[in-house]
Amino acid sequence: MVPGPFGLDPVLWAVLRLVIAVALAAGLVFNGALAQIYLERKIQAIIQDRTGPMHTGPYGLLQTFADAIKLLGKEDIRARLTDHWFFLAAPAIVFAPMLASYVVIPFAPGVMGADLNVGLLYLTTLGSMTVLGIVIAGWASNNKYSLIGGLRSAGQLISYEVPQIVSLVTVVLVVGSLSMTAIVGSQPGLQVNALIIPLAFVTYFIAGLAETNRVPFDLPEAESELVAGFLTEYSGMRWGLFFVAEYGEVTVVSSIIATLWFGGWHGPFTDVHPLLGPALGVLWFTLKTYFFVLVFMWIRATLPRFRIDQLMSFCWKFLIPVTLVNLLVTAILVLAFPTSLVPVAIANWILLFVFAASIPFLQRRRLVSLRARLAAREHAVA
Amino acid sequence: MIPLGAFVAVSAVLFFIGVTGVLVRRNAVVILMCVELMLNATNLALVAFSRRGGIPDERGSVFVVFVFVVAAAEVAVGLAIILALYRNRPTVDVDEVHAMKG
Amino acid sequence: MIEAAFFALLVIGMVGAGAGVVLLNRITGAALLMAFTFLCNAGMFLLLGAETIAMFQVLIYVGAITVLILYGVMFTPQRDRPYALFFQKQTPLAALFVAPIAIAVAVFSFSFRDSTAGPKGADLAPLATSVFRDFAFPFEVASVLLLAAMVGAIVLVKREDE
Amino acid sequence: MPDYNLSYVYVFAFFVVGAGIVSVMMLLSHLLAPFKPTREKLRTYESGEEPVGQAWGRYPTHFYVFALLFVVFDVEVIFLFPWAVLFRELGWYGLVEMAVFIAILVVGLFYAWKKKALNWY
Repeated sequence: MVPGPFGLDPVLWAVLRLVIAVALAAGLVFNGALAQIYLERKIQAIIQDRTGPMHTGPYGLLQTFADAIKLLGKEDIRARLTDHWFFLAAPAIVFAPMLASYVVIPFAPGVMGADLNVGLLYLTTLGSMTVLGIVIAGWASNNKYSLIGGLRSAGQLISYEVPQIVSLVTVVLVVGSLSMTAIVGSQPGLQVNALIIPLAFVTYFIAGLAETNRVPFDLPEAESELVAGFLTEYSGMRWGLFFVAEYGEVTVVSSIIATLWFGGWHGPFTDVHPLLGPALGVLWFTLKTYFFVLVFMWIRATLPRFRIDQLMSFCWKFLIPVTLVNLLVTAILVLAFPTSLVPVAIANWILLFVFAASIPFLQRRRLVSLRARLAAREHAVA
Repeated sequence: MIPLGAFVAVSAVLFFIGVTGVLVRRNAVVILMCVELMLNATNLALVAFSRRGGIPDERGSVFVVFVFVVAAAEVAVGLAIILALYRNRPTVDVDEVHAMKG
Repeated sequence: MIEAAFFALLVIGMVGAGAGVVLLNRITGAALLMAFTFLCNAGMFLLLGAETIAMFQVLIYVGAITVLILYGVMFTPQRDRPYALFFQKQTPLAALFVAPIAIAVAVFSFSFRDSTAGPKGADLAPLATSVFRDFAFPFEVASVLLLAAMVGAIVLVKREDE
Repeated sequence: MPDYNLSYVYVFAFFVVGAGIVSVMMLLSHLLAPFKPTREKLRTYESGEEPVGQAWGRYPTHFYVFALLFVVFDVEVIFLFPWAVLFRELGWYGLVEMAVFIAILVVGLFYAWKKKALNWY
């Protein structure tokens, strides 16, 4: 038992710390969702040369609060043909693992729920549970759009989970630990993992976009073909919970990126004062995380959506082989040069450039084969 | 500290729930679920003995990892068979499927 | 004390949900309860101090196998069957055979005693050394098994018209 | 930092609170929101068309192929994590083992590719 601050009783402190951690995480999820919805609308507006929400409060700041209250007051409709068990369980199955991810997110030294020995494995495990909720939601609605949206979404989530996890394993390979604190500790100063294994970062980022159903991978919610995908039959607060969970998921993925590749809480002035240091650490960590949240939003405003077959073949025929090759190359170099990470970094940067350069080439090949197929079909018709 | 016997007893109860399910249910998918329950029960017993048994030994846990592999392969192939059967005749009732009866 | 409370919760969850899988007519409910049983089993592993195995349990069973089974549930819809038709005809006979063995085994399992060696630490490192040193050959065979399962299932599922 | 043995109490508490938040939100919405069901409201939404039949029916099983491949690669992952952590101790021997393992699975991926099972139609 660890004695608490201000001479608190250890047992009391253990309980109190748990309550504080849970309350903080829940508050963070809901405030984060509110803030991110506002940010998302504003950033989209700025990029598209509009003003965005302006009327409720100064600069429309209270708009999302108004929306949240409206959601609570909306009628909760459950269509007659839905499957009762699944329909009820789906929001909880998506929401609870997302909240539980916050246990291991390292905000600053000592400022985290619990430093599990298998922290990273724990995060991937929780990520894999989301699929269940989405399949269940899609199927329970008994709606053709929902079902296809749910199936597509499941296909997408399970496919992109493989490159995502392999990218994480590449980091574990270099760092040699699954504990989030140890991973942050291994990147002092400017020696961040993003410089050592950039290709793993890029592949994780792409897979993370797909895992959180963000543009350009938001096919389950492709409104032009599927109305709202698996969310079609959901209304009111049930829908709101899915939405909150999605934004929470984005924050979790961004904070994983910040922790694993960008040094987590490390930043200038963190060792000036025993109390001020952790506070600054939290600040640096939040800034890094929100930078990636903003990048997600920027991408949403910029890129068009993939088609489902492109999405799946991109994952299985390109991303997974690339991540596996990257893993093996990194492993060989780490073993061959046990004292220095420079060869790993050089190889990874080269691989990254090859990766980026091969995409236009692959696109051209794809286009050529597509044209050939079209020509053959026209020939057959004529 | 929970005694080892309690874990093994829970594992036994779960195993026999699975056995009962396999014996009494008609739906092939549910039978597959019950097989999974049985595998889970064995996993629990293996881990319990590996962590707390007479001579603690990590090899019990290694066995569990291989059980995961076998379970994944088994579900994949089992469901593929069920789907193939269902395509020929839309039923998953094991009492009605006599296709293998030569 | 806190351990005993968690153990009791997990036992209730596991046995209750397991019984639900067998007894529920509604197959979607059975699938959900099966996933819940898997989660409770992961909790049991945590109580035993095997955290890596617990994570693998959730990753494989809840994240992958449950999804597969849900696909099976979705692709083989059944018209609503009367409750009488959901058990096999030989149910009483099966129950008669299983019940005595189950009770005997459950009572017998209480006779196992803990080892006198103290609690052990994390299980990831010994697990990895065991798998990659002592069980190198089974490990490679596992990959062949997975390959066989993959090929076989693809052949079974693939439509003939392509 | 608290006692390590208490870590998983946090995990449990977060799960319970997550489920609790969902229930409380549903309850709040139940108390605040109006509830006036009509026949039209409870009908499945299909862009204003009359829905024909149920959505539950037979579905093309090729969705299943992706789930299958995923399960196989997920099983690979449970070996990758311990290997990556103990990678330096296991040395070249472990690396060769893992390379062979991955190679055999990639053969399966390649088979699916050639069988056109990776196409989503």
